Amino acid sequence: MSEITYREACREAIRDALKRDPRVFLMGEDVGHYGGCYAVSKGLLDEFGPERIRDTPLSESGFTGLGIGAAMNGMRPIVEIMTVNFALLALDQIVNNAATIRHMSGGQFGVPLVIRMATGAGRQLAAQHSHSLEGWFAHIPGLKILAPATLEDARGMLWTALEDPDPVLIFEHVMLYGVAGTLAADAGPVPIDKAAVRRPGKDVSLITYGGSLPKALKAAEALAAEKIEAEVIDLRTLRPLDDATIMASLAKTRRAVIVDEDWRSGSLSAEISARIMEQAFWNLDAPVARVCSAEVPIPYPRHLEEAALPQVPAIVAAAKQVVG
Amino acid sequence: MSEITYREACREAIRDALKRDPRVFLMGEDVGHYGGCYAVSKGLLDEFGPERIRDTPLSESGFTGLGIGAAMNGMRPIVEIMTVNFALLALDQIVNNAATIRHMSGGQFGVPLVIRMATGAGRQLAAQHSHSLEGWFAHIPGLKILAPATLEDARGMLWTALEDPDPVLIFEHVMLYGVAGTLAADAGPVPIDKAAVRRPGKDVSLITYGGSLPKALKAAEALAAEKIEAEVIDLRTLRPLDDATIMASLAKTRRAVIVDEDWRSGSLSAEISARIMEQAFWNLDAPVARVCSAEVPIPYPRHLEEAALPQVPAIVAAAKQVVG
Amino acid sequence: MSEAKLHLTRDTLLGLLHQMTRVRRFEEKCDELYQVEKIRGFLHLAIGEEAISTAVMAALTAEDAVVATYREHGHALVRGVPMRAVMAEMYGKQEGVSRGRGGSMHLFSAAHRFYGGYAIVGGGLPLAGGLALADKMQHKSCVTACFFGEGAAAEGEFHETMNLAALWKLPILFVCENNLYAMGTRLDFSESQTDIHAKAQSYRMASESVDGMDVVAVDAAASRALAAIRAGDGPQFLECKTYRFRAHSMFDPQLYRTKAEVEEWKTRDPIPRLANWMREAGMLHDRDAEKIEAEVTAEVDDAVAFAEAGAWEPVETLTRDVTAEAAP
Amino acid sequence: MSEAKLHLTRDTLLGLLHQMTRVRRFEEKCDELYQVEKIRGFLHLAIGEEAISTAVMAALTAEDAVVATYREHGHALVRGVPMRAVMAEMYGKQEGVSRGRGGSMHLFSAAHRFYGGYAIVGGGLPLAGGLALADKMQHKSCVTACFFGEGAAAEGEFHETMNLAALWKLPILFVCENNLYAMGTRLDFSESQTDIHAKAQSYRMASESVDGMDVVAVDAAASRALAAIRAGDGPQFLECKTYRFRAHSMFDPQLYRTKAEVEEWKTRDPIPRLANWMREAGMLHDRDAEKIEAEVTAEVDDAVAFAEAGAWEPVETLTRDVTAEAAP
Ligand SMILES: Cc1ncc(C[n+]2csc(CCOP(=O)(O)OP(=O)(O)O)c2C)c(N)n1
Ligand SMILES: Cc1ncc(C[n+]2csc(CCOP(=O)(O)OP(=O)(O)O)c2C)c(N)n1
Ligand SMILES: [Mg+2]
Ligand SMILES: [Mg+2]
Repeated sequence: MSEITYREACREAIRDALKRDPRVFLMGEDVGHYGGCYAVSKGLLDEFGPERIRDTPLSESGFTGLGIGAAMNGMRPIVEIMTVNFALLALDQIVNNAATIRHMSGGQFGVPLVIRMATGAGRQLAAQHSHSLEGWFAHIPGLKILAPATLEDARGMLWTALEDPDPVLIFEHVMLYGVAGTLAADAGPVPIDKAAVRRPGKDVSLITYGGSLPKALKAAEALAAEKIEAEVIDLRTLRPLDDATIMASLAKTRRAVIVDEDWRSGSLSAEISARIMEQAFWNLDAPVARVCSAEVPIPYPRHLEEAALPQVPAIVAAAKQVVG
Repeated sequence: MSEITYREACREAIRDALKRDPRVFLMGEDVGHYGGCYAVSKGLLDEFGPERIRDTPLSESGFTGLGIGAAMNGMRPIVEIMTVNFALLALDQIVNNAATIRHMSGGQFGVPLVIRMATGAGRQLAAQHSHSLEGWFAHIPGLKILAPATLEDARGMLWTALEDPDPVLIFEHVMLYGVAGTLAADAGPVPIDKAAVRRPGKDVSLITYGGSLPKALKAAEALAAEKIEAEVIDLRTLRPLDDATIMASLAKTRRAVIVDEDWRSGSLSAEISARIMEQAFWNLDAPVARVCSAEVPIPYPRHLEEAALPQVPAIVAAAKQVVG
Repeated sequence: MSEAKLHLTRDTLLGLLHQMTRVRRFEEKCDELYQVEKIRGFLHLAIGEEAISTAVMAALTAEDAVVATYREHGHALVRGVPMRAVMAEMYGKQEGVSRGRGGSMHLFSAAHRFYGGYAIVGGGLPLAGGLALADKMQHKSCVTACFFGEGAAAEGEFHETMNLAALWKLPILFVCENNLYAMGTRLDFSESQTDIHAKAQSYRMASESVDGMDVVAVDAAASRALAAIRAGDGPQFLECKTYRFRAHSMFDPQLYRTKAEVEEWKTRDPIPRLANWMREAGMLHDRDAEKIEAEVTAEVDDAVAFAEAGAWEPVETLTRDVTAEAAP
Repeated sequence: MSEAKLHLTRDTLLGLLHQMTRVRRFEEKCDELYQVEKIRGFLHLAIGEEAISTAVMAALTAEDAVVATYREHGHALVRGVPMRAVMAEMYGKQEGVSRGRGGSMHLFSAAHRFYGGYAIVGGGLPLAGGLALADKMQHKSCVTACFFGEGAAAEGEFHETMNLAALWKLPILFVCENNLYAMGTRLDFSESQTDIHAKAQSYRMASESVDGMDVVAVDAAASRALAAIRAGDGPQFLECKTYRFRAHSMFDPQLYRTKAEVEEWKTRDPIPRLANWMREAGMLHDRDAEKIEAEVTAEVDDAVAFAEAGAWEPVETLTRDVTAEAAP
């Protein structure tokens, strides 16, 4: 076991991939000389050199597309996009190319590309740097969407993603980078097709992922103090969703609250609610509730940013309401 | 009353706006000399000249951004993006700028811009030209999203949209352009904040919009033959959603099927299902069902394209299942 | 015709003529088949522009890679993708090169390193850059040829790819098929700088403009550019001036140009131009021309028969090839 | 210093010195306030680069429009946005120029036609083009000045806007603040053509490169460019070579450049440079310098006090200004 931060776990995952597989390289803005916008790739340029740690110009569509082509031609690129808001500049490449090529080519070509990016709010970066659009990407057939919320997953998901023959997007919540904990020295790959029960419980299911997991766990603690045993589910993979784990939990708890930092309307929380409707309606003792972000471009001041995002008291309140 | 197609209704709406308001101009690829990719703007260049019917280079982000700036500075631009897939190239401008500027500026600036685009499948245009991403846009606070499904709406929504102080996106389904019908000679503006009941019924609500409305109406007819009275709701405006009309219908029918040509996971249909869960759970006699597109980049051959999209028999079957 | 031709053998020239004729007759047949609704969706013919794909493909090796647009029948055919599989794709049949899933705009062939036809204007460029990057990182000596229309030069993705390719000295040949119109938009309505090849200077990339109606001139220019790339000089840009004789697609009333302009350009048709020159030089005789036509007719007829006899993909397979069968 | 200065009056020069000093002291104060967590989020200081915004604003009229980036404190201040409202915005207070919603990166002021600071690199350019288009269509004679860093030149949106502006002869002045680094990426790691102003040729746009550490040189170049735009010559491109003395933002250990390089550039600091030259020319005396410093100190202190005294927006108003109150 070693003491490590989420940021370091991400870095170790990349180092490890670079050492294990000569086809792997990291490409993105400021991943090299700067050391990574969120310092994830600090030190890697010195260790692996500029061929494999490639600083790119500010050209999100360009270098994401280069990643697609390189993936189609024998390499295993890791493309880093600094922040999900900037990924909008690369959406044509991701949605129209990466996600379609296997199908359009009748299965002849695949795009074994990994794209990592930071997501989420909490650092007072305001309306052009704070959004959570991973649910958007989870809408697109042909993509796989991951949201590591723990050190194990930050360390282990990249490995599995790089072995996947299809494009995988990994969303790292900006508020997780600093989270510290212990990780087994031999921590290795983890599956990327299963949700995880992070805390068992029988009264209500709190379904969440990414940066909201710590909040859901805190809420579960608070609820426990009030004798409500919440089960906390970490989705881990947002596409494809692991319906089985969700429905198994619902079969037990018969009640659910979904916590999603994305804007409420049309967020992933809606899809989960709809699936519960379809697959577990007759088991429900109460309507599924959602705790999401207010529908506002994230404002700068701390008090407004906090008010815009899902917070522990709101989760607790929603759970109590659902439990009735 | 005059005999008119949906395409002509769109054109008349633009003509009318150009005549009524000198601040209005139309800008996009091939809107002028070519006459519009789907012939919507045919003849307008001759009538209004190249200052107001502006052919642009292939620069979706560029000319959409120009539309934003022009809207902030006294004009009322109508930007045409040929097809929703190409709009991915302009998402930075739409999501990071148009949707945020009012908020970021503390209310000092607004973006009274209208963006029109074609959406949907049915013309065998395959994986890069056939998608329905209007539900994606409906996720973004700051935008209004319209989906005219009738001649009246094709004719009247643009008027109201141009009077709106905020960015409005209008999605025209490619299979509707050729639909013909009659329209009152004095057809004018219509509200853009209300859904419409297109066919009343008491047994099940078919909730849909845009290109799927004709299919839902056909399904309702088929159901009527089996003594099931379906109420057909045309959402018309996808953001903000008119919850009241939906819930009023549910209060009556207690059962719903949502028909949405978008890929199922994370489509607007999920949001509607989640809202029904939240607002009408105790009224429901059966879980809300969804009929959506298969999760596949739309394939070229007709039989596969048809199989991928919501079709009348599937809607009928879902309704019968829900009615039980 | 250009001087370079004098260095080409009669066989080579006959080969070029044969390829251009194949492409022409194939597309003429597609036009017919569209009228009878055997082919659907968007169909973009490159009739008039055959010299470019023919010449560039002739200059490439089998190890090189190709990226094309939605107007790519000729590129696929000359690259060696069997006409049968291309025609079956036009029909949307299972035997099509992309199992029928792609259709006219999305021909792919892994066996020919034909990385596909892309229908988002400009969208193929970054991806082509990535193919070249991978080849370079793997120390392979092959080149990626990336075709696009002059309309693509206005897109941001053009700019980003040009810079990345030049910055990283990628082995890529940019081939701009400048047919003066992007759908109905004439070049001077879309570019403040209408000399497309001059844009390469912004990236310190070597560039050349060539008569795209002269197959031999294109061949010579492409060969020069490829030699430079293989010598490690980095990417090269080739602008080929051409014209499409037909509509942009099947839904185009061509309001934006005059018949006279089209007729004028038809006098430069690359096929008769090469044929006539060869005749004058005594390199083409009636029987050669007849032989080519006969071979091509037989090939096209065979391809149509093959496509007609092909099978539809079972509806049950609708969602195959969205992701790979076996994931980790 | 450039010859042009000789034509400027002492008052004008004092004004430029005053403005640059205001901006410098304001930003130094912001740095302090960041350390004590009064200001949060990203904070990008332009210390060292003040000459550019100061000079260009001096050359604009009140009718002109301005679009800037996330590194725009100076642009807002010199444009005339009151320091109080800017500082309150840095705090996120209701009295801030954007009601506190935007913060450091999103200063807006309708009253000053200051159309905002944008934090997506390149994202302000198309929008600036639109402002200019609207002015042109409304037959106004004003110009839009659009500021951006050299890093933005790699983005597709730069390319698309440059072409559209030149194609439609829009009244826009592109001001590239070339400080040699985009975050930690040195220009030659991001551009194959490092002469940024040379890129304007691709669009047939007039361009000039100027010493951005010389406020008078920038003023002269901007005035020339603005005159050309007002004369109907279409957009103009001005590259200003400069350097930022501080980190990119508050989270930057500056691993990518040497201290020596920074020190070397500090010798060209535009503020002492102008001051020294004025002193030598007998146009600046100790009491003038002291007066400027005293005024600026008072203004900054007053702004801080104003911001400190400001109110937080009530949480109940969280979703205001997402859409307008009254829609049709
Ligand atoms: C991003 C994008 N915008 C618009 C279109 C619609 N479109 C298809 S082809 C075309 C014209 C392209 O012109 P050019 O690049 O010159 O190629 P050509 O068709 O002349 O071969 C347009 C506008 C598209 N496919 N992709
Ligand atoms: C599209 C986009 N990509 C990345 C970033 C992150 N980022 C912010 S500033 C910056 C560097 C920009 O450099 P430059 O344009 O030269 O301006 P400077 O900061 O030097 O003034 C980067 C990469 C961003 N804000 N937007
Ligand atoms: Mg063209
Ligand atoms: Mg810079």
